Amino acid sequence: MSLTYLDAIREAQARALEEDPRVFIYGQDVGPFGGAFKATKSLAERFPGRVMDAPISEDAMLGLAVGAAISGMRPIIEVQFADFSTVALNQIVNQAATLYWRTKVPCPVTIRLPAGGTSGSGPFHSQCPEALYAHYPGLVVLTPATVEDAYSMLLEAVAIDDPVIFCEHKYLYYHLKAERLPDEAMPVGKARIARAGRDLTVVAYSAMVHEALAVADELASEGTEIEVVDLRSVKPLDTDTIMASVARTGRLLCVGEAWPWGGVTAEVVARVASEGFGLLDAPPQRLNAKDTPVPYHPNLWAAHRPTARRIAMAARNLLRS
Amino acid sequence: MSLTYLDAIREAQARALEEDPRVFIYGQDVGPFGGAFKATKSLAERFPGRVMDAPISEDAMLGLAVGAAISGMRPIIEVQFADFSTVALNQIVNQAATLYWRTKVPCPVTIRLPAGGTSGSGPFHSQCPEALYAHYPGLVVLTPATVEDAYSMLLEAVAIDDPVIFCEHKYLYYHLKAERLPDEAMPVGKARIARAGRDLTVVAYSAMVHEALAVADELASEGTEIEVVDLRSVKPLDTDTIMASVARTGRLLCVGEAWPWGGVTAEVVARVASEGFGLLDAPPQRLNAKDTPVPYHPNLWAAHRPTARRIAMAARNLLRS
Amino acid sequence: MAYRLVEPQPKDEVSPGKNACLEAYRYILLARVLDDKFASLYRMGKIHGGVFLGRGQEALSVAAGLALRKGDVFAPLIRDAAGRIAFGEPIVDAVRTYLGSPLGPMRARDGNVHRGRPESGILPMISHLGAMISVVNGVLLANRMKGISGTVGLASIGEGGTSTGAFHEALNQAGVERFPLVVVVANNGYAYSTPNERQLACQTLELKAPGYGFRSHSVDGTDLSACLSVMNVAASEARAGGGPQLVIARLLRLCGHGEHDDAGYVDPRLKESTLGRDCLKVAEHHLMARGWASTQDLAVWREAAVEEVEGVVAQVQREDGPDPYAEEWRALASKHLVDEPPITA
Amino acid sequence: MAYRLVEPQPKDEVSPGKNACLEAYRYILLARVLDDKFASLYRMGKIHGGVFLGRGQEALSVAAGLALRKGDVFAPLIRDAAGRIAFGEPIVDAVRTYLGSPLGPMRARDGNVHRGRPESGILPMISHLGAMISVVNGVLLANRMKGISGTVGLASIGEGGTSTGAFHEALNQAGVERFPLVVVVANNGYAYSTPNERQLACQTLELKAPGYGFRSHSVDGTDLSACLSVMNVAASEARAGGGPQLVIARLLRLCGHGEHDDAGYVDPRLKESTLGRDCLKVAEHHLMARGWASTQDLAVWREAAVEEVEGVVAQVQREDGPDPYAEEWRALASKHLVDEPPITA
Ligand SMILES: Cc1ncc(C[n+]2csc(CCOP(=O)(O)OP(=O)(O)O)c2C)c(N)n1
Ligand SMILES: Cc1ncc(C[n+]2csc(CCOP(=O)(O)OP(=O)(O)O)c2C)c(N)n1
Ligand SMILES: [Mg+2]
Ligand SMILES: [Mg+2]
Repeated sequence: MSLTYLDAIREAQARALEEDPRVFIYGQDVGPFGGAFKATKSLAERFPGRVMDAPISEDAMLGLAVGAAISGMRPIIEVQFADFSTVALNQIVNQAATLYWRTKVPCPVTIRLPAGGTSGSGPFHSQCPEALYAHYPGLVVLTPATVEDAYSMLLEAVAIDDPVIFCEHKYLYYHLKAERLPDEAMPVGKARIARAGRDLTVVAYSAMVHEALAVADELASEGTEIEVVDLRSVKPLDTDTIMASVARTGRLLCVGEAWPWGGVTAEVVARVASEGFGLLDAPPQRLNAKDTPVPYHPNLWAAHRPTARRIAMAARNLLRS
Repeated sequence: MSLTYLDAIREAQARALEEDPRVFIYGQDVGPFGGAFKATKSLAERFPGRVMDAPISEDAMLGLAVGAAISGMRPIIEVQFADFSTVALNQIVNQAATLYWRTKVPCPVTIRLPAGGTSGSGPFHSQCPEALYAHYPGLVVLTPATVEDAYSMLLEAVAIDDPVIFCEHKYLYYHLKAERLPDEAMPVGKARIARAGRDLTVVAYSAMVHEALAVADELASEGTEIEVVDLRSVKPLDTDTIMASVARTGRLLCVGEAWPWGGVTAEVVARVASEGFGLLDAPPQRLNAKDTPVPYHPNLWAAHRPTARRIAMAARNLLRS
Repeated sequence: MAYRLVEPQPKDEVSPGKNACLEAYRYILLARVLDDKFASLYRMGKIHGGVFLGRGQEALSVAAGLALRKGDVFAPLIRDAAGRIAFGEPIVDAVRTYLGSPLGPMRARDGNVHRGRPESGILPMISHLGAMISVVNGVLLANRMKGISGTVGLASIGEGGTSTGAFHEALNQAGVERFPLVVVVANNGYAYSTPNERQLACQTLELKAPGYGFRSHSVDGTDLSACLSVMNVAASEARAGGGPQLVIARLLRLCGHGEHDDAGYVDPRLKESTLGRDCLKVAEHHLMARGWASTQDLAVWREAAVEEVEGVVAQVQREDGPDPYAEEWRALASKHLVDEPPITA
Repeated sequence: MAYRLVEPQPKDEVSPGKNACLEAYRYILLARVLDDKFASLYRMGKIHGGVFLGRGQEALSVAAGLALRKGDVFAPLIRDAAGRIAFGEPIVDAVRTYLGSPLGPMRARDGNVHRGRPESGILPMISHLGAMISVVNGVLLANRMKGISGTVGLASIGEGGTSTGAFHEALNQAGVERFPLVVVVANNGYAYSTPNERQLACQTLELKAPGYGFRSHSVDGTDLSACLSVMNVAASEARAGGGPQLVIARLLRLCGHGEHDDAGYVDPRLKESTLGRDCLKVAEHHLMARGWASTQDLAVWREAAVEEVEGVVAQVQREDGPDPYAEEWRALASKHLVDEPPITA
């Protein structure tokens, strides 16, 4: 058996539905059709009445999820593309994210956002929303990079008593495979050393972890050891693991697929600079997408986002400094 | 004559309407009533047909602005409170902010967002939206801290060929006064040295500039010279001015009223760490609001946001390190 | 061009009897006295932030609250002091929220009308208009999935709030799911200062109902007795499986948008019309005309209401304000997932 | 319970004559041939991303495009190849956008149906459904403020898109302003896979019109002649100051949501009903029945369309792709305000 990242997401949902009667799924085309990406394929049939098609009403989808969560349910909302969550932002950041703080009533809503760029998808089907949500108090923001994490973190997301933004990367849907699903997993909130190394820490998350790993491979052949930290969750951010890695390597490059102003790379670099200044042997660096919408054409797309080639360039520069 | 920050905003709009027939104002209650804060008082009367009440439809308000801008107009949109712009986010970041990049057609829309905390306003009338918008490509994000800037930057915003997010701080509306409006002004995109000093750079914007200035006063009496940089615009960010200041002082504290994850303080600290690492004599520091919604009660509110007292504490710590 | 809506005759509305009217009247009275007290505290500078009253809209609000039962869910809006009381919200909740007592349901974190107790079926409003309706839908869905039947959800909104995308999406969602939802629109002619003609293009708000598969009801919001019957019919229909219901009331708010506002923009002709009647006075007149209450009764009841309100206010004023140092400053229920950012305020 | 809408008889629709029908037919044909070509390029792996066709919806779309004049503004949606051509969009714009040519209107930055030329009155859609309608309103407001009269705006949308908050806000806004806006809803029974009963609760979409102060029109979207007359009436009414118009068409899409989708969810009974007719075939039948075209004419015209499309595709395929190094990577018109972040990709 070989499972993709997408299969893992489906299996996690199946298991959540199976094990917890409070779980249901709501989103456009998630019912009999199984979702635009088939992440809910056959679930409507297996779990009658618990996997429901929604109208094209993202605001109401999320509002309904909050109401159901208030009543003790554990909704999973699929937004067809992360980019469309902009029209649900208000319910997410002002309704769901503030509920516990205002009322002590927990708001366990899992919001699945198929995110990230794939070639040919263009400005409105490629966005990386993690920074948007992480900035607001009251949300947990997850960015799984592996098949195993897609599975275990989604299961954990459903169990968490707070609203969770689950950024699943569309590029990884079919590109990643694993032999089987994990029985055990690192808890949400802990970053993972995806590869150990002593010369340079590359902090990445989601699809960029794989670009970083490719660079580590490449530079290993040149005798340089790169340590790759996979953040897994961008909020909370596991500063300890990052700092411990920088303590070992003295050098930090943080890579994100999102836009350059603010966001994960700014937060990581700022924290390391503030709290781990003395650990740094060279200026910490960031690599982000360019500050334009995500372009449609593969040539432009490949130049817009960080790639292994550019990460390698940045890494070599940093190693020289 | 003595003019408040709010007066400056009204006068800037009056002048823009006066001088440019393409300018109009659209927003809830901005017409005969003059707006929830009276920022458009008497303008509907002075400029018939050009200052129009909108229905409670922020998405459509912003969509309309884009259409009008496409047709060569220069709309000013007043969103009643910045917090309500969450329901207009999509039109702002996906429609307005991408238009020029997609089509070469400029999109000169000025979006006025009464922002920031005032005591007793609570979670939904106090938010600081600058990071939300600065993260997206295609927007200019302004955060005037003075009466003069409120005036000149709003006038410039209307003249800019791109969508401008104009974050006007509600706390400053009545608290700030100036003798007269400026004839000349620093251009948008340039930060201002609000007070010169050689021991520590405090970077701030909007209402926090005044807290920082108070601290500079206080610490001056102890013999410490704080340089206060008023960012004025958070996107573009005037890295040069910040860096030049840090080069003088060797120490950086960045203060923001917004939430701690990401945002202006992360961006400023990350840039200085990356590009000005060698200038720093101590770890750069940040001070933000707490990571919860903005509380209602004055006691809680005052503890939630950075205040002069806490900035002074952070500054003293940093001066010792 | 004119549209006319042809729909089957509604079920006969039953005129509410003496007890129902008296109960409703006393809630209205209490809400009015409470609101007046908030207004006076506001003028004395004793309230942080704004004060938003329901004056003139209490008959409608109380009828909404009374149409609900335990187990139902209610999403009140800014002018619903009366409905809240009728549904069981103790007035101390309102007072503590306005005065910022940490003992209140919002623990001084949120204020004024932004209060509720989800566990008791009162959803605490966020300010964004329209946003609460789909939340009510979610509670109704949960009930359905849990096999709980016979409950209804009720959401209040002003005519201005009907212009929001959130309103539209939520009504359509309720229509598709045939939720037992009652949406009560108080058309008081203005959204803050904005008159109907800058807000709406429908000839009457009832015309919105068919677009969502809702049944519509109209009522004179100044007439308590009418409000009680219509709200009752609407809630009963929803409860009985008749699908979602839209109640449109005409009335005026007899105060500013908030207490900072003198409402100088309100057309004097509206104030002089029957819409400008004070529902409290209309109700009193009705009670007396029927012989259900005497002038003396009214005076005694008002006295009791004043005493109750003054007592609660006095008590809450003795309560300590919140202690920022005792605050946890944590927005997540999951303690172990709290992000630990560098220094904050 | 049933609602019935009683509205004054519409103006007599004038049946379109020979020339109008022939012109419209040839645009439909061109759009169909173009769409077929995109489908085939997609299958050959020559297109980046998805392909979204208008098959079965061309009669409605072409009628929309033809109802417009120079100076009007059009916000087409995903199934509007025919309307775009009729309104004057050269097919090379479509081909360049699909193939990612930097010479196209979107310069390879955006693709497939996300194209337009605002300066020529074709607004380039963003994907978020409903979001273009208020943009059309803005153009109409600008026209009004500039004293330009007699222009109309037209926005397309699917029945699924009517569930968005953006749709609601924009229609209400147009109603309040009485903009000369025509909103055309293609009710093809499905939004992606979601059938009407999970999308809508109104008995018919026409019932939404009165809630916004719109005049409504109904049309069989498979009948070109009917589409031409109805769209003409709607646009003329708007143009003449009759306020905003809502056109509801019933039809089916005779393809998947995109070319990746086999549309296995479509109810076979719908396909077999008259809604399942191919509007192209219906139009051909009509032309021949009237003696306005012969089988041979049809063959010649198809040949011409194929030649045109093949020629343009061949030409665009010779064009170079975009050069990322020549890109400015700048989202602002104001060069001097571009933020300069540290290293990016
Ligand atoms: C989305 C949104 N936009 C703006 C506001 C600001 N606002 C608060 S109340 C109000 C007027 C509401 O009018 P209406 O719905 O008619 O209720 P009423 O005050 O008349 O009872 C406005 C514009 C808001 N709360 N939410
Ligand atoms: C706000 C938003 N949510 C979701 C989508 C994804 N989406 C694209 S097309 C579509 C279905 C549209 O259905 P309909 O409006 O009926 O048009 P049709 O495809 O049938 O022509 C969906 C859900 C979107 N584009 N925008
Ligand atoms: Mg109102
Ligand atoms: Mg459809």
